[in-house]
Amino acid sequence: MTDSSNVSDSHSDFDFLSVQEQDFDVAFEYAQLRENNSQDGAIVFFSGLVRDFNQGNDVTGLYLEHYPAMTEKALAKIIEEAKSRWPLSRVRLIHRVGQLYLSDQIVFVGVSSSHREAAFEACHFIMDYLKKKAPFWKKETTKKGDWWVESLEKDEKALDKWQDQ
Amino acid sequence: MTDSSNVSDSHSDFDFLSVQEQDFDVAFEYAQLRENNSQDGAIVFFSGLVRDFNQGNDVTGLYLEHYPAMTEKALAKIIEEAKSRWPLSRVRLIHRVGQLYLSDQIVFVGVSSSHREAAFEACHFIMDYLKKKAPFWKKETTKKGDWWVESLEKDEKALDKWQDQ
Amino acid sequence: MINVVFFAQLREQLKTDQLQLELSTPCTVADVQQALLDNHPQWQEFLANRALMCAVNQDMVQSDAMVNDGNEVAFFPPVTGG
Amino acid sequence: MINVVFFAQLREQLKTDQLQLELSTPCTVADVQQALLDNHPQWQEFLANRALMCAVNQDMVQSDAMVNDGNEVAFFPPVTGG
Repeated sequence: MTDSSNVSDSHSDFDFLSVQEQDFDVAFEYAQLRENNSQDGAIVFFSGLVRDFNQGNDVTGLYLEHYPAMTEKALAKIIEEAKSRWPLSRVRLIHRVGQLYLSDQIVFVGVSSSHREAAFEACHFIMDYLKKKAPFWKKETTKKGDWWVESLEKDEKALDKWQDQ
Repeated sequence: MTDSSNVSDSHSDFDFLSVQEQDFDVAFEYAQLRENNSQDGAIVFFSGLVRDFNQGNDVTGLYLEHYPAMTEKALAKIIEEAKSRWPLSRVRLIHRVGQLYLSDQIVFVGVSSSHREAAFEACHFIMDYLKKKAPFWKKETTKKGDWWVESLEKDEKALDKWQDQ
Repeated sequence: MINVVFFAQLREQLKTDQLQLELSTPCTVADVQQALLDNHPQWQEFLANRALMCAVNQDMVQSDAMVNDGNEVAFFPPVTGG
Repeated sequence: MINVVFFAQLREQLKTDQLQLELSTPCTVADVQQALLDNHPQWQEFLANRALMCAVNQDMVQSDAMVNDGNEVAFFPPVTGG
């Protein structure tokens, strides 16, 4: 299942958003942020990976459920909010769903801007909001059984730093 | 001229620091942060590029001078400080020197951590400190002539946010 | 007719991913929740959880949000993507 | 003997990248700066710039930092890398 698109008509043609089962290629994403782009001095990206230990469990894999009708809409809204707060030229966001294994890539957020500060803050903001506002749920496969990941209070608190801006 | 090394014995063998004329490959750097690393869930990187417009000038190229005896020492100190503040597993930092052209890559900072927040903050911190503490100077080639880039007060202020941590 | 959908562990707990509900509209998300509990009293311990999140027509809302005929109302646990 | 080095536009302004200075040590960076001005009064407008940064043996310091015989003292404009 792939569901990808340019984010919306009001945004740069260079924005890209995809919710997909297949893996992504960071080198390709980076090239897309850079190509024919001599105005931007700063690219920041975040990549999230399946790690082996989480919330006290030895993790062997991860199943990512989502709410298909809502996921893209929620992510587009987060990108739109980021672009209203910072001068971003390009935003690329990919989130995988379905069965993932140890060290697999889960999520990519890459942004380009003429300003370093804007690139760092916007990329961080998008990840913080995605963690609390986008309808994804992780079920971990561990050596003791399968568990739904608990949401963390620190992820809730991570949003506080963006409130007064 | 290449001058690269593992940062210091007290650090992870996975840390890497290089001051070099030649270009770098972000895909390779990303692979180094990820390889045999199932403990880290978060990778953040920053890439700085030569942009076409800076401080009111149409830029066509950039010459990067540095203080060879000091550069690596200053960068290693910044990485060490970042590792003392955040739980980072791996840090890779490359800064180019010499003649660069429009859209060329200038600097790469990539970090991996088990925590998203740590990865974002540490990468941002390293870039903010590098901007104010590492002995590099940019001379821009513009259509009106060659100019040394002025240091910016906002780069000075960018350090403030790390003072009370 | 209101379309109600459930996700993740809530879907597993209720053993239901989707159902239709006849309710006089407009009503609120809280009314939908109460109607579900009236029809399925055994869902009390799962559906009365204050940490649950809800969405109407794929926008996250609070429980006092309005629901109209034909809307899709979703209930799910706090999200854990990223 | 103290080794003094200059970088970037300061190097261009002074038309000098490096020189040796005989000074009784220990002294301070400010003493080194004063000795340079005594020897090269025409450097005043460039070297008396309060924005200049300095390093002793490749560590950035303030102008009251100590300098010992054999040290390398560097003067340069605010850095602009990254």
